[in-house]
Amino acid sequence: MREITFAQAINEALREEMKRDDNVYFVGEDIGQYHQGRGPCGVSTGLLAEFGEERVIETPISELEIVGSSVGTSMFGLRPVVEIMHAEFLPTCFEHIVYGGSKGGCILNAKPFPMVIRCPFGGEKQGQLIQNENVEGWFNHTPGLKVVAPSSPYHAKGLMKAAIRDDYPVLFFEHRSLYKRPGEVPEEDYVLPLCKAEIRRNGKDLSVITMGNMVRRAMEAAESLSGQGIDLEVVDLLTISPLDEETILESVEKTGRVVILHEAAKTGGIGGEIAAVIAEKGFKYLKAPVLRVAGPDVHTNFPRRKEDVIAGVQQVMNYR
Amino acid sequence: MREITFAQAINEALREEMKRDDNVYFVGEDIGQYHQGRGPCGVSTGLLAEFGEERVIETPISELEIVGSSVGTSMFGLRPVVEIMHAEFLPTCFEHIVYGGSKGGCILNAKPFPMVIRCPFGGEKQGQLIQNENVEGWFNHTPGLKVVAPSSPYHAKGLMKAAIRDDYPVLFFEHRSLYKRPGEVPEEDYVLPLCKAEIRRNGKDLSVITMGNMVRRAMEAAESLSGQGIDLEVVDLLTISPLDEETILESVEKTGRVVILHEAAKTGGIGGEIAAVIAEKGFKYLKAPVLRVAGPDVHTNFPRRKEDVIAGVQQVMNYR
Amino acid sequence: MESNQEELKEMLKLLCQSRFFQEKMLAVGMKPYTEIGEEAITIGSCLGLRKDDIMSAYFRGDASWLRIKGVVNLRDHFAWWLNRKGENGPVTCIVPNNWIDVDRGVIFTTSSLLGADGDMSCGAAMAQKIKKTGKAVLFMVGDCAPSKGNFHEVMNFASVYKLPLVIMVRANEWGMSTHVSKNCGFKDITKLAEAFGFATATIDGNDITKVRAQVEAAADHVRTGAGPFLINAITYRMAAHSPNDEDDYRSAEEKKKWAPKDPLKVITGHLLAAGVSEADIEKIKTDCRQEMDDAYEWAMKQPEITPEEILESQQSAVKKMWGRS
Amino acid sequence: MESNQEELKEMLKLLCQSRFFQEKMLAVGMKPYTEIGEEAITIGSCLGLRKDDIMSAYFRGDASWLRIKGVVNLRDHFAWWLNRKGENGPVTCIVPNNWIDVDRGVIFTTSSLLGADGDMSCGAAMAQKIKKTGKAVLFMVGDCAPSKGNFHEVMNFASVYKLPLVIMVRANEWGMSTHVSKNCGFKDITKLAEAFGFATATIDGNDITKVRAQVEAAADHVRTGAGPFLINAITYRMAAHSPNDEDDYRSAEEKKKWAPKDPLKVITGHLLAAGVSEADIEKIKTDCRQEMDDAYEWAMKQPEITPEEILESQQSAVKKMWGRS
Ligand SMILES: Cc1ncc(C[n+]2csc(CCOP(=O)(O)OP(=O)(O)O)c2C)c(N)n1
Ligand SMILES: Cc1ncc(C[n+]2csc(CCOP(=O)(O)OP(=O)(O)O)c2C)c(N)n1
Ligand SMILES: [Mg+2]
Ligand SMILES: [Mg+2]
Repeated sequence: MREITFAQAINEALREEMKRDDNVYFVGEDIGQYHQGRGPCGVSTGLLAEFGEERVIETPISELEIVGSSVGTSMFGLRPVVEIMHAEFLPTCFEHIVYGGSKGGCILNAKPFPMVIRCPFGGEKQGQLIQNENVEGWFNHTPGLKVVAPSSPYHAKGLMKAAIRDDYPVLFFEHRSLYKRPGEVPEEDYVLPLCKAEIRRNGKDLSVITMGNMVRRAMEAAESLSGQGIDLEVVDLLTISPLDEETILESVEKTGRVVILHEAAKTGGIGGEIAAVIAEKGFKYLKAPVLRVAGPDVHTNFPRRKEDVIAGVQQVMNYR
Repeated sequence: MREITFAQAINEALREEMKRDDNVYFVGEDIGQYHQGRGPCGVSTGLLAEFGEERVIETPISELEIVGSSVGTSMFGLRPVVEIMHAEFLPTCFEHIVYGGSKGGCILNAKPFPMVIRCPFGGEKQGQLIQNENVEGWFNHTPGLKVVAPSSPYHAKGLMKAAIRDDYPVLFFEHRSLYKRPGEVPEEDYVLPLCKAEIRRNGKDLSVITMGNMVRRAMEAAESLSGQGIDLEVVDLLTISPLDEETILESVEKTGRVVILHEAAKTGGIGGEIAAVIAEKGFKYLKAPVLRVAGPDVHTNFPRRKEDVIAGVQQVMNYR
Repeated sequence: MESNQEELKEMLKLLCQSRFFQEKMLAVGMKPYTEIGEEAITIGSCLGLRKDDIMSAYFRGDASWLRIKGVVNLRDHFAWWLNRKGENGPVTCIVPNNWIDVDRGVIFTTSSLLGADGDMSCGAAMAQKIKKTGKAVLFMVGDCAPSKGNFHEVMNFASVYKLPLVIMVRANEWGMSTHVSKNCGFKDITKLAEAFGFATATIDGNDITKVRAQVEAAADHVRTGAGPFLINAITYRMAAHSPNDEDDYRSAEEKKKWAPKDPLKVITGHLLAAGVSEADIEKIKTDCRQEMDDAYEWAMKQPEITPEEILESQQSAVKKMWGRS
Repeated sequence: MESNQEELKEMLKLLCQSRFFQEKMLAVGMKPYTEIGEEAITIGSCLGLRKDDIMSAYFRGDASWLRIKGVVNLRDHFAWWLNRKGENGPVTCIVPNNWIDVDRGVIFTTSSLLGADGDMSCGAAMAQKIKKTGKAVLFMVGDCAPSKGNFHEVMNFASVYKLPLVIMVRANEWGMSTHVSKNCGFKDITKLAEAFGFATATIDGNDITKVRAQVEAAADHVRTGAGPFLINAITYRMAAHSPNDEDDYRSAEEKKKWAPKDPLKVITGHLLAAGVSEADIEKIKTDCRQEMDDAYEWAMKQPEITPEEILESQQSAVKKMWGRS
């Protein structure tokens, strides 16, 4: 199968959905001309040329209004796809994410409020001092809001298309380290289901439940550990809120051991919700404590490395 | 001992700390004259008259600037106590809560950024449609930020005084149903420690870990259940982030059974973090699944009632 | 002249329907944020717009204009406010004002946050521009809420994209217990809007005929793509912020000064000048009061909406949003 | 005349120290947000303030003015930018610009969000007012960032409380790839500020003598409690937004037009007019370049700050904040 990058996959999803439905439009800061038309995230290529200023709307520096006005347009049947240049800027439009369509759909008898808010998050470097934070943990406490974080070009495209076609708000996190990475993506039209996790590797000894760029780390750790006779199962959440409890619990039933792995700071991160679901509904399967392998509680990113994952797995495997 | 209300307790804490330290000032919307000087939350009585407009600063409708400017004044050694009229408005000043002094202290070698942000949250009525939400779940993912939710006048006063004397940001949630409730409060100056939970009732069968107004429900349930031979321990978190893991784990060690109880929606609520800590560090003590008894995942408040707590406890007690 | 009489009578009727609705609510002990003394702005705005233009609700008032827009009938309207079941209508909207009915041109924010309504309205105007509907959007806002940053970003978007947006400022001097002069550093909001290239007008907000005429003109202006328009409608908050507000932070004189400018008195003046008899005027009022009493009585007989129903409605919505249905 | 010569020479030196610092960074492959062509605004602002006034940093530039403020010496300054250990100074600030040193009157935001810096500055000005220090605060902002709502709320607070705040707008025409005309609905930011009751001035931002004089006057104005002041300093972003920016969205002509207005050329004109010899000017420049090379070389020999050290510093801070030490 052909390979394209994660950024290209998102670009294709945008283009195809904009072609498919005139109500879809793309809006954000510097998404037209910056970086020779690739835009700040590298996903804009060709969109302005193809769809014009009416559907590729470059905005003032105004995150609050970009998202707030999109709630307004969505009421009228439009389907905004919003780019927020960095996930770190989400606090400045927080009210429209947690209220807006998320609350609107809930209190108005499931009235549609379609909207995708996509933004780069996370990073690869240890201790990089700006714009590499993981902020998804702020957003799993909003009933009705879906939060997605794809881990490959294939998932990025299929989930982005699903998000655009969905009638309710989707917050779409794109890990910065993935944009330039290639992967196989079919030529044909396809969508992937929202709110579904995927088993990326079958294993019987321990479930690593993870997301985004950390999926790669989990796979690498699995590879290394298989040599030591430890057989990891890797659960890629894809939609990080709400959780696909079924897939998570099936995996826990099978393995009885869990490591939750995310890049974000541990305290208050999405790992808490996952652990809570397991401690309540998967308790009977558990052979060992549920371990979170996550970032330290600071304001700078220190992504877990393969060795951290391996150490965590070994700790759980050695539990008596 | 004399009894005063929760609102009076906070009022006393403000007055005493403003007297004690000229750097403390009180700032917010309509905190001077509204409700005959009691202010929107009923905690302002007499402050404007005693301290004048320079230290009781009524502001424009401008939550972003109220909090943002307070980060600025705190750099210069002032100690702002900010009133946000309703916790539901916190999204509009989110950036200054999660960055501001919380990030500032972290990245600038623990430079002091004293600030208390206090606001009413929650409610008593089932299905009340506005301004009764529980939003504390947004704020336990910010390293360096302390989040406090007192459950009685005694705790409100002691913790508020501690928060004002603390050198770093404290988000202080005051449950709406508590304001008018009386309780014993010493006349003498006292402070209570931040970041410490309190055992409000000793018991041996099951730990109810809870906060704010739900402490009352837990105590009522304990009362009822004691007749049925079930002996509940009630852990009042007081500081809901970071967690006092020591007290929580000691209690779990003793009882081996846990119900986490909060008013906020279950998904993404602070119960997740609590469950995760227990599933990791208290696993060996657990005799049953960790159950969260919490609000439904909707945008309206449906506070758990005594019966809900009892049902949850029984479910855990009956686990085989 | 005849038609003028009819029009004025209709306006009186609509104003009475709003005023008496609010008075009824207060009389029976409900706690609405009233707009007593400011109804001319709301009703006049509604009348000045074309039927298919879009109007954003306002938290204050009884939302009588929703009836003009055909969103709800009088009986159901009382039922909503009473948290009872009407013949149709919402179970879980925050307050009736929060209802959104795009087909009938009615929008609002989904939260209780000042500022958010402007952002929605701005988006509504963007939608009209993108879809080339030729419709205007009217965003109604107080004179204190514009201190929020949202208002700035709304003005900026409206200006940069030349949106078909009319901003109607209800200049009633107060925001809760805070006088506008302590809330807003800008002394004249039209100057602020003009800095953004808005066309502006300052009008007597208590004269419904002036409000209607100005809204009509402003809507036609923005419709052409000439850019946004801000109307500064001078009025006064005659009642307390809410029935819970003791309202002792302003002088009796101040309030007294405004009594003669009550929009009902102003329209009555117009009617008399147009030759309508006092008896006719009185009859309109009496009928209207009767209508309110009847509708209220009907509504009070309807079953209450239970918390369980609210929960059920919201849970099934979230289920759908979360792909669990 | 003598003193004028000395002053002008000092200004040239400071401008060169900033320019050459940036050029050195670029030459060695670092990726700063430069302010090439805009240094007169930064340095002029710093000189116009009294020594104990307060200045907010700006994300753009090398923060040479921190050296004027005595926050850092040249060697350490390079070290900071290189993420190496200087003799003193921060381990974990986001960029050197984010350093906060209240005693030396240096503040900034703690995040990377445009807008937040204004709110901090507003608070700094409130602190001066509350503590009656008589100090002025200067908030430096781009010409596009004012589209954020924060700016509106800052202006409003400054106006309502008559804060000792000077806002310095760096009107360089661009924000990333967006021209200010597409970013800001207000065509003249001074009109906007005037609506809030600000005193204002529009000046040539490339002439350091004018910047300094205007800042001095503005700071004295706000110090008296007469209300805030906004200076609109006209300049041009001569370089790309950042070294990663291909900068192909604006014409070569546009850039060429501004080359003769380079602040270094403007000050050179002043120096020549004041009778300073070309040789003297050249010497200042040569010395300055040498100084940069030496300091850079020193800095490059310092040990790198490791991720572990950053982590350790932040973790111990959070421990303290969370009462765990
Ligand atoms: C973000 C936010 N802050 C504060 C409030 C509380 N509040 C409700 S109405 C009001 C006063 C509004 O004043 P104005 O805009 O003049 O409208 P008016 O009450 O005069 O109609 C305030 C402060 C709110 N609803 N939202
Ligand atoms: C809230 C926020 N939105 C967007 C950005 C990304 N950003 C950084 S600089 C910049 C352009 C700023 O333009 P201007 O204010 O004119 O300053 P200049 O670059 O011209 O100095 C943008 C959009 C940001 N840092 N913060
Ligand atoms: Mg008002
Ligand atoms: Mg600029």
